[in-house]
Amino acid sequence: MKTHDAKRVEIFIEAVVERQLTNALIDAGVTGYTVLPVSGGNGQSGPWSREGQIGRGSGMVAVVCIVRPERVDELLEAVFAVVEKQIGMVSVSDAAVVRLEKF
Amino acid sequence: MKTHDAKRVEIFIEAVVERQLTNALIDAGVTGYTVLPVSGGNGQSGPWSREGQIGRGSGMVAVVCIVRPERVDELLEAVFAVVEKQIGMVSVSDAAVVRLEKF
Amino acid sequence: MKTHDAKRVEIFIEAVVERQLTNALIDAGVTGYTVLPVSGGNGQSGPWSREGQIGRGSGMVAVVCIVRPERVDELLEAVFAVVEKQIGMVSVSDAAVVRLEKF
Amino acid sequence: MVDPLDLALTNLGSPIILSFALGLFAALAKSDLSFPEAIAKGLSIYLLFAIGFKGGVAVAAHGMDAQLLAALLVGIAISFLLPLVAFPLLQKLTRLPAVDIAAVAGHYGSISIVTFLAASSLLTANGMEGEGYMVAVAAVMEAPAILTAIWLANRSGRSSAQAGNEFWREILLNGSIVLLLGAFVIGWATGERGLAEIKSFIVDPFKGVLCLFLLDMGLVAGRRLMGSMGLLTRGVAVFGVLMPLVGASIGLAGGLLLGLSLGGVVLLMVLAASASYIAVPAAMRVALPEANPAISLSLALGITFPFNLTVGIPLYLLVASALVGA
Amino acid sequence: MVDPLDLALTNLGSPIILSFALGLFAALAKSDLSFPEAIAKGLSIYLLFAIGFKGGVAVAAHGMDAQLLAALLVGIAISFLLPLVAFPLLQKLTRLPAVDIAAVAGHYGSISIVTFLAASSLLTANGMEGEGYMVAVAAVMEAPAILTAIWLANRSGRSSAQAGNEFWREILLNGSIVLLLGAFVIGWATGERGLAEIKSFIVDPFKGVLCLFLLDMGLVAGRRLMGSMGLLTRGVAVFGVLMPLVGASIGLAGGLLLGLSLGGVVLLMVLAASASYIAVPAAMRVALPEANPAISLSLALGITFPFNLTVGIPLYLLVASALVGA
Amino acid sequence: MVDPLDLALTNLGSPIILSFALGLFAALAKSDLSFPEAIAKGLSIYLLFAIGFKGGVAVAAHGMDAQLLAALLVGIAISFLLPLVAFPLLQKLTRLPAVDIAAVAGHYGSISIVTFLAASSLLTANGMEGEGYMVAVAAVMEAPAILTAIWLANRSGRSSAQAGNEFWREILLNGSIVLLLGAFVIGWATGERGLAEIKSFIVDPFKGVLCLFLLDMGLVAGRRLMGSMGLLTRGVAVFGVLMPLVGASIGLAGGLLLGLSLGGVVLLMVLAASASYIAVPAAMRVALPEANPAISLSLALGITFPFNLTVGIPLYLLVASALVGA
Ligand SMILES: Nc1ncnc2c1ncn2[C@@H]1O[C@H](COP(=O)(O)O)[C@@H](O)[C@H]1O
Ligand SMILES: Nc1ncnc2c1ncn2[C@@H]1O[C@H](COP(=O)(O)O)[C@@H](O)[C@H]1O
Ligand SMILES: Nc1ncnc2c1ncn2[C@@H]1O[C@H](COP(=O)(O)O)[C@@H](O)[C@H]1O
Ligand code: NA
Ligand code: NA
Ligand code: NA
Repeated sequence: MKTHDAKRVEIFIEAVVERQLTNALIDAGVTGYTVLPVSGGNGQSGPWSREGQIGRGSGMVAVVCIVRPERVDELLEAVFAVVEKQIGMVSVSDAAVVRLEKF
Repeated sequence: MKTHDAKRVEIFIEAVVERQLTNALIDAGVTGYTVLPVSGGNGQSGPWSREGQIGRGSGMVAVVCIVRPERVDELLEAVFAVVEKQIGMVSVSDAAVVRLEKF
Repeated sequence: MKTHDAKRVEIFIEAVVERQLTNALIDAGVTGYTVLPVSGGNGQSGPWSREGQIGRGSGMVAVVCIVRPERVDELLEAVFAVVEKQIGMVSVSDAAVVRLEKF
Repeated sequence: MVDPLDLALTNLGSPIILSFALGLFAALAKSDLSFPEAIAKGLSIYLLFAIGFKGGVAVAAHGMDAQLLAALLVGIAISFLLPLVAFPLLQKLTRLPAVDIAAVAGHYGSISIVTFLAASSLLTANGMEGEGYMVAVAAVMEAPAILTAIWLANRSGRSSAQAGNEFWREILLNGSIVLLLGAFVIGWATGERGLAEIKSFIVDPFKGVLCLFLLDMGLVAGRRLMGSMGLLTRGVAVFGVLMPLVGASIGLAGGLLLGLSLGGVVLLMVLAASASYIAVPAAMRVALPEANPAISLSLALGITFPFNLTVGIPLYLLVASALVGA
Repeated sequence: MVDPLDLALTNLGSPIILSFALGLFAALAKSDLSFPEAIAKGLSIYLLFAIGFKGGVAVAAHGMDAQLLAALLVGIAISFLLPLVAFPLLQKLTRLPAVDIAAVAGHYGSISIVTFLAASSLLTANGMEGEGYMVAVAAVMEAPAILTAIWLANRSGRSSAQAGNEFWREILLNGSIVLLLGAFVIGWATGERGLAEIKSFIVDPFKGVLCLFLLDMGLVAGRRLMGSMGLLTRGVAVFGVLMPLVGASIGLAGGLLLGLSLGGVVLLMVLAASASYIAVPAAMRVALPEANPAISLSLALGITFPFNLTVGIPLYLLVASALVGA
Repeated sequence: MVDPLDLALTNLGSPIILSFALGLFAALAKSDLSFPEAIAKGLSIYLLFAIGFKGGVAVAAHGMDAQLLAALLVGIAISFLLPLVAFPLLQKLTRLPAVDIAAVAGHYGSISIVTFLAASSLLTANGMEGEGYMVAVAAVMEAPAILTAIWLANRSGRSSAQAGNEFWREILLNGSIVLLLGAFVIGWATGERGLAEIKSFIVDPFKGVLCLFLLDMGLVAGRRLMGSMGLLTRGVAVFGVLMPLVGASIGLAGGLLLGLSLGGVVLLMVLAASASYIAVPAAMRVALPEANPAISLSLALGITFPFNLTVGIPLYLLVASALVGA
């Protein structure tokens, strides 16, 4: 099947700024993103888990965004405006997609 | 550690056709797949979130499938027979696995 | 944006040994990891789903770990000490991260 | 006779409707108040089980008769026919593509169980429970409209509508139908004795649970409204309040024909007037994936549901009590 | 004396068993009805807390005596010993690898708290509650069988069975044991006064919650059965109904030895006859990862659990009432 | 007069506190007992809705007066001021960075609704319910302290504290505030009639639900304590028990000034003495992301919450009953 080059950007970010991040993504012109729940993790700010939690103060989400390679820089700028001050992790990998119209 | 080339296929697809998709994957001969919950997203058909929802009409899942590189084409054909008409997104990336017998 | 090479290690592992795995990751010196819930899957040991389940005997989690390329071997050794006997799947892909200090 | 104003106020002032309003307000004010998906599903499982069980017990108590069968048939007929009315109405009012019109018509032919619950609750508070088997009527009215919708879509040149195994399972063995009918059968089989065993679970706290559920529905409806302002053109919105009135009239005719009690007539009106936003959307995604799901959902959940809840139900009760009382 | 037929019918016609049957039916019919995992866990937390608490209150009311201690010891002994009976039986009946046989034996030595709940419910409905401390006996019977299973696996050449920290924590501080015993202690400490405070939460709606839970168990059991037809050979299936009878006999002997009340004897039979599908599977994944988890789970949940629920419990009650009445 | 020892024992021996202790024990013993996040949220939705509704009904029953307004104003003032006391105290006791001190101060100016619930429950058990509108006071005391905290952070050279739209929405339309106040208004509007409709849902099982919720809070508090031993230096820990006493004194002064009933005074003390671990942490992550969230949470949840639950509440009741009785 014919595929097209793309970038897969995966952002682990505090749940409390999810809306800020997705707004920034849209402003940066992405055509879509997907949010996955995250149940726990560990990093410089220590281990955490969502088990039994009710507050939104701790806890993260994973936002996955498939974009055309040429858009990734713009996207990263937008993402970092939000992520910079918050706890989180951004990674980018090469990917290929089949339907070009999708993004 | 010795690793072997593989492909990581990630499919975001409407929850309502999850069973159709996984049946298609099995028919295409994949040896395994993993389904992750998705809590929200945005695309051409607008933003959505699973919060407080009860119907299965809206909402997606993520299906991740690690396959041998030579099987990826067959898999994509099978996947697209299902995904084509539905809302969704398919991406493929290079990966490496350690245990060959696993797939 | 300037990015740095990294590896994205994705581990699907039985929920019951999640703690053993994350302890092993920390012992192997990783600076962080993220745990995502998994709702179902299929493999050599058959299909499963977490729907309606209460026991922890079946069911998996996804652990994602972004590491420097040079650390990936050590990490895989540590991971396999745990995964070897359990049901699971480990894959590694190339990635790039922006903030170097994060890992 | 029921005093109209009094009735409307009783309805609007009930904790159930106020909880819905609170949810709506929170969503429109962009509060982050939300129910976890699992809790919303848990509440709905409880409500379907309880209402089904109680319906079955009522049938066990009053005995079964030919009327039950007749009511089921009338309910099925109404569900089959309503999309045929909705389709041309929508064509008049909007410029939506035929496949979207067919999908919307399917939603309005089917029913909203939550609207049914709210109506039952108002009726009970006024001492006019309908026939116990109306729950079963509600269950059988879920699916037929879907078939009509697919036929409409195919007829209008959309030939790829699927009706494979997956589709039939989706509409006939849909979780909410199985739960509602299954609980109905259990209630029927165990009768008053069974009810006595679990009354303090399925009867006593019922109304309170319904409040929380409607709070959640308010949140979901409000968020959907806000996210789909663009879709809801004037014509579409007009349909959202006109169609329930049309449906209620047809339900009224059916109820009078069947000779139901006042409560039963009102419930049939409510069923015909309400639009599905739980079972049908899922079936439509399988059968008519080309239809834009946001249109049907926004209409059914964002316009018709609140309309029925606040204005519709008391209105139908007034009309019915004028005619059934006669 | 209990009338056998009457008893069996009362049991089969209770909303609890019918709810289980509904779940089973929905799963086998491939309906998409399902409970979110969080709801299933929430229901189980409620049930464990409630049953533990009530057991503790009962002990506080009737006072504690040497019999409680004796019952705990007998329970532990039974749990330790049952796998030694199950192992050769399975070897006779099947050709499964030794490590799988050991794992299955461990499941059958342990207990199913849901079966215990269903039995308690039937007993209470017939006015024969067992000793309150049977809840504590249930809790201590969860773990010992696991140790025997590991010993069996090691003896049969499987040397890598682990029993590290993680394992001991898994079997001794397992969430369900801690919750059950913890609630038991709280009930014991606060007694009737504590119960009065939370009675309308943990007593009144209990049976209704149990219905929903068994509906979910029916769904889970049915789906497991369908997904593992290949595993359940005739020999394996025979074991699934034979072993509970063997276990019940041993439980009966223990109960008579202890001089328990009729209800208490039945509960001990049920505990011995039932197989774990919540706590033990998790411990086995840590200790005997080579064992195929699907075999134990399908047997325990797909065959023995429904068998005990429908046939076993009334049977044990009949047998016990013949012998204890004497 | 209340007998001190008796009171303390009643409190410590209540199922509510023992459930918390069980959770704490399970966490410290590294049991895997845990509540799914959705269940914890579901329980908190229930509790907020119930307590808000009941508060509203109480106000509807006793009529509204100037005192309600005065109490709201005093509550707001206390919340604004408390961080100004907490800030220098923390500076004395610890070497934490200013931004962390500001964040902690914000948490202590705000309130813990769970502590409030536990106190209400003890008061009710002793026949001294406070004014119904104290629920509204609790709601308005959540947010002001956050503003003071940001001002403190900015003043100490931290200039980047944001107060954008997202921030204001977070503190004013926070889900828990909207739910609590919304249910309060519904209770007020529907009064005794509305309460009668849903009493068996929001009143009868309330205490039992609170037990399960506190069991979960015990688990969360225990796990947090274990995961943050390094953060809790002696000075920090001292603050965790000193600050509630300071807060309670200020609350006492406010309560006496307002001329509240004994129950009302105690509740105001409890509000002032408790620290937020639900609403404020989220707001702080938006407004002061540089602050280490673990410090505030560990203090508020790991030290002050258990302290208030076990020692604080009975102590405040004793002190208040000496002064209000006079
Ligand atoms: N190297 C990593 N790989 C995967 N996830 C990470 C990594 N580092 C941090 N995270 C995630 O980001 C959260 C915050 O990280 P930190 O800012 O280092 O405290 C962690 O709890 C993890 O969920
Ligand atoms: N570029 C993308 N990256 C990640 N997920 C996407 C992307 N586009 C679409 N999706 C997901 O697919 C769903 C449907 O997309 P669409 O068909 O564009 O409406 C969205 O709600 C997202 O969850
Ligand atoms: N090729 C694969 N791709 C993705 N996930 C897999 C794959 N193989 C196995 N898994 C996951 O690992 C679990 C156990 O696999 P197995 O050990 O083959 O039974 C499955 O249920 C899946 O969740
Ligand atoms: Na309708
Ligand atoms: Na057993
Ligand atoms: Na405070």
